Amino acid sequence: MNGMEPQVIDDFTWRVGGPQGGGIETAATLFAQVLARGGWWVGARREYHSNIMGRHSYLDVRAARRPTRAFFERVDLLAALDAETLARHLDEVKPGGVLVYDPDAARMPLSKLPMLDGAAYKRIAAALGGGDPVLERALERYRESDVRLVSLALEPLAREVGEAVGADAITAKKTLNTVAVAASLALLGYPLEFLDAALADQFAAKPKVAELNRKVAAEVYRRVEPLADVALEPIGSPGERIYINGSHASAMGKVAAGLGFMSYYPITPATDEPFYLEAHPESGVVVVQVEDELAAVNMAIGASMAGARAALTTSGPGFALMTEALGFAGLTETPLVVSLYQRGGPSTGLPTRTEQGDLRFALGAGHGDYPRAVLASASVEDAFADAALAMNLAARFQLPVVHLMDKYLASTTRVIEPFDTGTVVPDPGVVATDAKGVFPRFSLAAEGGVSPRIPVGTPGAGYWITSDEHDEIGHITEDPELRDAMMEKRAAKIEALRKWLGPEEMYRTHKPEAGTLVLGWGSTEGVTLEAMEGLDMGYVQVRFLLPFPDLEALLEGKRLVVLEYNQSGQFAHLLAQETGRKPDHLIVKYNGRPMTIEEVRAAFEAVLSGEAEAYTVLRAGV
Amino acid sequence: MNGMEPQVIDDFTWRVGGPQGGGIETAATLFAQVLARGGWWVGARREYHSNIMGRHSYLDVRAARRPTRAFFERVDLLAALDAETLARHLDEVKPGGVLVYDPDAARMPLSKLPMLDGAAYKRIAAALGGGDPVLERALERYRESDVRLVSLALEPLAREVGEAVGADAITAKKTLNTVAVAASLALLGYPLEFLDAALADQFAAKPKVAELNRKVAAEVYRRVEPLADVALEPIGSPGERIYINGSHASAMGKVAAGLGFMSYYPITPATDEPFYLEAHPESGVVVVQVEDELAAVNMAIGASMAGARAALTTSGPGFALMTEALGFAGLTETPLVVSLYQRGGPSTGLPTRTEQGDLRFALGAGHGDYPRAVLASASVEDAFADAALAMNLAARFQLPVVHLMDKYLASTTRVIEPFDTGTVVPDPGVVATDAKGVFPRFSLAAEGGVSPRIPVGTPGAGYWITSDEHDEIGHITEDPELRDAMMEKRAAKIEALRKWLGPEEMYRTHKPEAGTLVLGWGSTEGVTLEAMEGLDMGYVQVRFLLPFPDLEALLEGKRLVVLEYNQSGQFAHLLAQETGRKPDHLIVKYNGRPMTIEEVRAAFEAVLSGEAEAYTVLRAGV
Amino acid sequence: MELKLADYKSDLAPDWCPGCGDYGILSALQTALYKLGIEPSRAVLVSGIGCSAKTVHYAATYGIHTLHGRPLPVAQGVKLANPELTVVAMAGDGDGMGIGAGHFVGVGRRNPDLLYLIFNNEVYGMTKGQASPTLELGAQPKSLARPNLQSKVNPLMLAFASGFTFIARGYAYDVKNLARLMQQGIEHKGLAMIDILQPCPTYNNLHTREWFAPRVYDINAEGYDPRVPREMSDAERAERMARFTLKATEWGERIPTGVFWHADLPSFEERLGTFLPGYPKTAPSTRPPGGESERARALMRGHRVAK
Amino acid sequence: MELKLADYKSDLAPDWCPGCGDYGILSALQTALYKLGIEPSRAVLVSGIGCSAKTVHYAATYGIHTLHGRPLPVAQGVKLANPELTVVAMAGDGDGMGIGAGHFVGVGRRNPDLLYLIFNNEVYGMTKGQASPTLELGAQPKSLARPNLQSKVNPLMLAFASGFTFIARGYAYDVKNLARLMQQGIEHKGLAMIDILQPCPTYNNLHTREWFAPRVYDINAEGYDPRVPREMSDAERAERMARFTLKATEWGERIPTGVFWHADLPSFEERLGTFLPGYPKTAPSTRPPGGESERARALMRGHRVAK
Ligand SMILES: Cc1ncc(C[n+]2csc(CCOP(=O)(O)OP(=O)(O)O)c2C)c(N)n1
Ligand SMILES: Cc1ncc(C[n+]2csc(CCOP(=O)(O)OP(=O)(O)O)c2C)c(N)n1
Ligand code: SF4
Ligand code: SF4
Ligand SMILES: [Mg+2]
Ligand SMILES: [Mg+2]
Repeated sequence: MNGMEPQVIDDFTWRVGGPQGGGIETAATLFAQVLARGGWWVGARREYHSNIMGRHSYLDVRAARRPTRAFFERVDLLAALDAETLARHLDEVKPGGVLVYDPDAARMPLSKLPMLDGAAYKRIAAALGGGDPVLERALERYRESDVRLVSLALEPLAREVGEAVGADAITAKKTLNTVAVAASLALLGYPLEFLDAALADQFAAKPKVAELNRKVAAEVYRRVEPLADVALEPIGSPGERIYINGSHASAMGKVAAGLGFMSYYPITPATDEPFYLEAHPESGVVVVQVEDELAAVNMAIGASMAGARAALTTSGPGFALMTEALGFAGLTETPLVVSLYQRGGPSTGLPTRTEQGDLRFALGAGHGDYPRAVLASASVEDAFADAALAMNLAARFQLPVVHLMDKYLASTTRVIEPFDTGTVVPDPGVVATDAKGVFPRFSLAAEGGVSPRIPVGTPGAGYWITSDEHDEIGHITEDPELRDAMMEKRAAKIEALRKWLGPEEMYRTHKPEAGTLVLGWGSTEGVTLEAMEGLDMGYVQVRFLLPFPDLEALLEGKRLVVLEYNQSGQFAHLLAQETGRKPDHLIVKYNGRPMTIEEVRAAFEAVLSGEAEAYTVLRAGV
Repeated sequence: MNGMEPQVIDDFTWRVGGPQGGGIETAATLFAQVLARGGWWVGARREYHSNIMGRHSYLDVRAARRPTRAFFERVDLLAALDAETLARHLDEVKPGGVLVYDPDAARMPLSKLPMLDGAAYKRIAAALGGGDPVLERALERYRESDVRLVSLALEPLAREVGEAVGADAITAKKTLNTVAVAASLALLGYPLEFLDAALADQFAAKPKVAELNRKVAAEVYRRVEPLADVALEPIGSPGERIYINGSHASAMGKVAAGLGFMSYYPITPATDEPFYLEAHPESGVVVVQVEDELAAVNMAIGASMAGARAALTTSGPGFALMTEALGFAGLTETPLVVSLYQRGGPSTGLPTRTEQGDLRFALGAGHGDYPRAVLASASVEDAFADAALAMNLAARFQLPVVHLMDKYLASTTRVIEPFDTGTVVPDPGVVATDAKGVFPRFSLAAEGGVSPRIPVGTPGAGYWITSDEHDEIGHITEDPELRDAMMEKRAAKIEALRKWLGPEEMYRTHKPEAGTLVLGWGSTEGVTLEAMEGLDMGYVQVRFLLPFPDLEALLEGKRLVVLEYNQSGQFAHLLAQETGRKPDHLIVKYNGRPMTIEEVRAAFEAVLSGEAEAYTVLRAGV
Repeated sequence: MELKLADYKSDLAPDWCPGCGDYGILSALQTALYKLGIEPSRAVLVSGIGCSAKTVHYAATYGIHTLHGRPLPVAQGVKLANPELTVVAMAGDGDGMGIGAGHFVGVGRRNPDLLYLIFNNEVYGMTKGQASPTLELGAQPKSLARPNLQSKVNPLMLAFASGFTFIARGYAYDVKNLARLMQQGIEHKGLAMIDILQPCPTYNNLHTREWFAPRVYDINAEGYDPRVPREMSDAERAERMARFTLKATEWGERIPTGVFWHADLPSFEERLGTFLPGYPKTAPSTRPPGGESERARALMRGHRVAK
Repeated sequence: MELKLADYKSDLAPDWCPGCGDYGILSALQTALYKLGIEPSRAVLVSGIGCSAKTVHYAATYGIHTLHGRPLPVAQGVKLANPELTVVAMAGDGDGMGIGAGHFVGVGRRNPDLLYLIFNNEVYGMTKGQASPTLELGAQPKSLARPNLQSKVNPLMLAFASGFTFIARGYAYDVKNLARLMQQGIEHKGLAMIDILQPCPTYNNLHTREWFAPRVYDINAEGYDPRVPREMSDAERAERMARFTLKATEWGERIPTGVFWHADLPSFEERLGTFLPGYPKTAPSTRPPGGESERARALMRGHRVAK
């Protein structure tokens, strides 16, 4: 954004930072909607502490002329709604980028920031030259990095403008988000009409609030001078596009595949799915909040046994409580889908940060051998398709399916083309139509291990289900031969499932002819593809972790790089187990922050230049 | 046992079968004690249904001139205490062996056996020529297999003999076990005095009962004619030897290493350990039966945080409920030992049968990456040593240790030399001695990842513990750099532990120079070593599954055979992951019954002769 | 075709110990279903793990033998998916009041239309006679290595605290009355629990059939009226609660059985119906297939960038 | 050196929302410990997961912030390992009455010498305001998408059914009385629970400080005597239970606080002592090291083939 001629913008990232609970999320949604309405492909990601109010949080909204799925380390405009934001994002604005800040905040000494933890304090103080630096020093630092400083006291502005258009002081203060967005857009020269429309929409249920915010926006536009050299313009019409995050996409995919029942116990970041369905009775889903995850999983199993399509969402701690019942579903051949939203572990860990640390756990969850499938989504689009596929696999093969998601996918919202719901057809599975009397629910005459099924309660018939080993009608057996036969029948599902899927569903590739192949799973795909643009590298996204695709031929003779969000390289271990190949380079991240395009690019370049170690840890992020 | 000259016996197996709850266990213990007192090396294994009373159960007592750890498929003498035993063990007596049976039982039709399940009924009926065979047909079958039939109506004998020595009818009936043992020993010509002494001991607390049983034994001896051609003689004195199963050995090992606290929730076959300690307050262990496994594990963690050495025992279903807390122990660096008694899975599965199906689960239990150790015991001797080692590892490296046991080890009792308790020294771990004020419990200045420790409640100091990521004094942090540092500190323990152990502790070998190496873990060692006697094969017992020993050099250029008790080859997968080597032959068993020496021998011979498939399932067992 | 009592019996012979109270409970349950004329295929019995849990295999209905402690969640899942079914959940005292106690409290808050049976033998039968949560402090049945260190919990009191709307106690060997209680429990629209005194001759040598026989009596026969109206004055409420608490905690020379509490509160299915259009008719297992795509599209409309 | 109230405060600033009831609870707890003169390093605070759970970080004692639902088991482990310590367990209402309800019942049967605090804000604060088990049927705080479908459970009644020997209720903003209740709870030899009414201004817009203020009153000040003697006649027992039940279920225009039940029963530590030689003196964390080998050998003697 240097030079005086307004630069044509292809790709722009706006960041807003402030205290958790202060409304910056609303601001980001608004900003995203405004750009989306102007035809931009928008993505927004959210970082926040495990805290309800007060701790530092920020969101990035990236708008580009083409769809994107990852984020840059450095942003184009940072709107700092409080002093802590000023202090924390010192090196996060691009040279030539813009910092919008409150001059009052800059007058604070670092030690006066009420929510800054010791580690951050120490680091920032050191970065600002030691002592207890006043945040003016932060401004200098930004300036040194060639960041343009725009002093705008947003809170006073909100009060002033609000009152100017007739609101009382308290109401006026509540328009801060609108003011922040309006000011940013005004600086960037983006037309008011889009903001106006977005506000009307956002507050559709409260016309008075809408009116006030629109007035405030207009007034801010009047007051804030656009930057001379930047011009963020609308680039088209959004058409049918939708703006959606991974959680909602996953919920929608399940509904499209016939979801009827979801029991849940609240947990971050998995609760968004059931909460969303609860708020939308038109989904037709019976959603029940229960006493714990043990109840959740067993209730869903009961519903599934009675013929409902049942699914759960949870994250690591809750999943841990579900493992016993997963084996129960496996042994009793009960369809069940668990969307496992991975977050920073181990234990409670970093509950609001992202990770891919639950793969090993998911693969081995439950004692004993039983068939199950594990797949991982890479994107919002995948979340929809995979959730539906998981439901259908569970129904067709009568087994539990673990659908891996993560916090990054859950809380990243993107503009995309609408899902083609027509492509999803709920799979009825193998159903017995003429069941009468005692029914061999676990018949050994089972193609691909799948015995025809009727739900419990089917009139005129009957059978038993037990968590013990059992005979064909479901009574307990300890007979060694029958035991072997049942184990073998169940195990047969895995090969049947693999055949039914075909390799196309199990992985996808991008430039597989390259000599260096990056392998990834889950949400690393977006950042990898963008980071490797123009490099002589190919990519393999492994969609199914269990069963694992047959990759040996594909990987033969290649240099292999694995990229994942966990310390030990859980996928790398799986790869070694399944293919005998250890990756030449393992690139991991486990600080809970999403990988940035820059750091992944740099890691790839190091691989190509021969400078990379066998094990590289990425550490970017605020 | 053919020919008329009494044969010198080196190795003898006695089997007693009857209804669960009918006292056959007491009979087997008695038989074992009697032989042990005569200097024999005895081992006894137990098979039983998940049922309290009535279903079929049997025990094998093997006596040999040298210590043994496995069992044969075919026995030398089968004492059938009921008709079902007659029917179920058709092919289980050696040619030339002896069947002791009740002629009344032989008159029953198969369909009249009240507890015979459908699968067994069908199979036995077919084996006996179809229809509803009367059990005389079973006798023919034994006869055809060259089994000598000894018709002895044991129940009437007990009644008769009991009354003859002055007991009333009901009391007399209770001596059935003594009668069965006495009759067997009389047949074999083993001296009465040993039985007499064993009875005095067994009923030491009840002199009257002892008196009656001793009289009964003497009377049975008087009445039962010895077999002319068999002579089972005492071979020496037992000296200091003990007779002990895996559960008690494991408990003892923990006590030797300082166990102070064990919370438990009952589960087969893991409860024997806490129940044993509960019955022995002299162990000094606080044993608490709690409401579920969630309580058990968290209570033990609490006790450990307060400075007690704490351990748990459980099996698959209970372990599933402990996984969340394992991660908690891992993250909070709390010493904890879980002895996981594997049994037939998945789910409730085959709760009283053996399996090694929980390895994958144990390795991946808990979300996120955290350090832990997993080791597996092969024998009663190991159970003691490993339990103690696990306690010390947990204390030294401040992490959870999973100690894998199984049902076979738990319920197999052997005569062994006493444990050298002097070899076990409770490891105090790294203790801070001068803690005052706020204490950096999670100090990053930690050699091998181990920060010096003081228990909570240490006077004059204080710190916090949290399941969230934390700083050095235990407050929550989400700081990316501190997070990375803490993850790295914890991860460092694994290499430190590996170094501390050294390769000798991590695996042991037997004839490693052979071209074909069998790899096993846990309780397969005994049967493998015996089955491969005289074959050109070597053996590697992998004691530590995590960290995994460095075996690549050892395995280089060898033909590899893996033997384990689970369907999918969980250890074989681990081997591939860790060494890149897939076994050439995987031999598995999952019908819940222990591997027999004969079937393992046959499988090995097939490997050596080139006839073996890549995957072989062993199916022996009643 | 007329249903016969035999139609409720499966082909499998029970493998309980001789004299076990479970025989009586099984028989009462079959009788209750038969008397109510419930089609066996429209009944689902759901148990946990334990001796008690084997019950479901001996009835010719649908039977689900779940995990230890989990019959209640599974039973609720069945019922909410298909509210047309008669669902009876059952648990041993260890299963229900120990490992499953959290679900006991949880289900009480929902009041689904279920009958829940507690097989109260004061021991963990299946795992060889350890103390169950209903065993008295200091008691030492023969299978215990030391006197019980924990106090007992009273299922009636816990059910009351948890919000159960029908609370009763039966005795395993009084099959006739127990069957009658079960009938009432099934007919009750909401959550019913019966605490069943169940002798375990193998492990519980303290509270045997002989011990119980002279003690148990029927409170309803003695005039105790368990019905609680929806609306009550403070004084009425006080009186009812006091009466309940007193009877529920009586234990010794006299042991009360019968219905202790019978209240009226909307069932969970009714509560769901206030919110989910058409439920229970539109319950997931009873509604006709189809419309999935339309439902997904309806959700999607809310996400349009330009509405 | 004389202990000051400030000695119970850690250096960390709370990150609760402005106006949160948790501030009052923290302050009452620090006051109670201070008033009792308990050395900070001899006190261990144990919490679960939730807004409430952060409390332990703000006190300068030992603090253990466990897993969601598990403060009680961890606290019991600490106490049984080292009975000399003062242990206070605390849980949010979701933590304690939802996912942790099984442990609530379990601990009641043991009566260990602990104080247990329930932070009752009727919502799941930490996960953004879902209904907690203490939220009334039909209530719809602003964070709920639909009215609450589940009935509430009353911690006092559940504690009573579970066997707690000291049962009280406090109000987060009446710090003085709350501190007094905590003092009594800590002094009580056995298991004490305080149900603490805790406004959550962020998510619970129904039961706010303003709503509570005119309603809460102190039953003890009004003459209610909670003490229950060990031995009682049937009539006395009847009267006590009835009185308790009535007060415990009062809720509306008047909301009772204070001590509701104060009974006397051997603590779990005492019970263990009847059986484990020398306990609590020989508790695993307080006994001198050594003797392990001898203890193992003592066990081994029982296994000798020839005794
Ligand atoms: C998670 C888990 N823990 C423990 C067990 C072991 N177990 C099986 S039955 C049982 C107790 C049975 O007692 P109860 O519920 O009273 O039933 P009863 O046998 O007395 O009828 C236990 C602890 C299990 N199956 N699963
Ligand atoms: C096993 C598990 N399930 C779910 C969660 C997510 N979780 C964290 S706090 C919380 C609820 C907090 O509510 P409450 O206990 O009432 O405490 P409050 O925040 O209201 O003080 C939940 C469900 C978790 N951490 N662990
Ligand atoms: S152990 Fe007890 S409860 Fe179990 S079957 Fe036998 S008598 Fe019945
Ligand atoms: S959300 Fe509620 S309980 Fe949590 S800190 Fe805020 S006000 Fe307190
Ligand atoms: Mg029981
Ligand atoms: Mg709460």
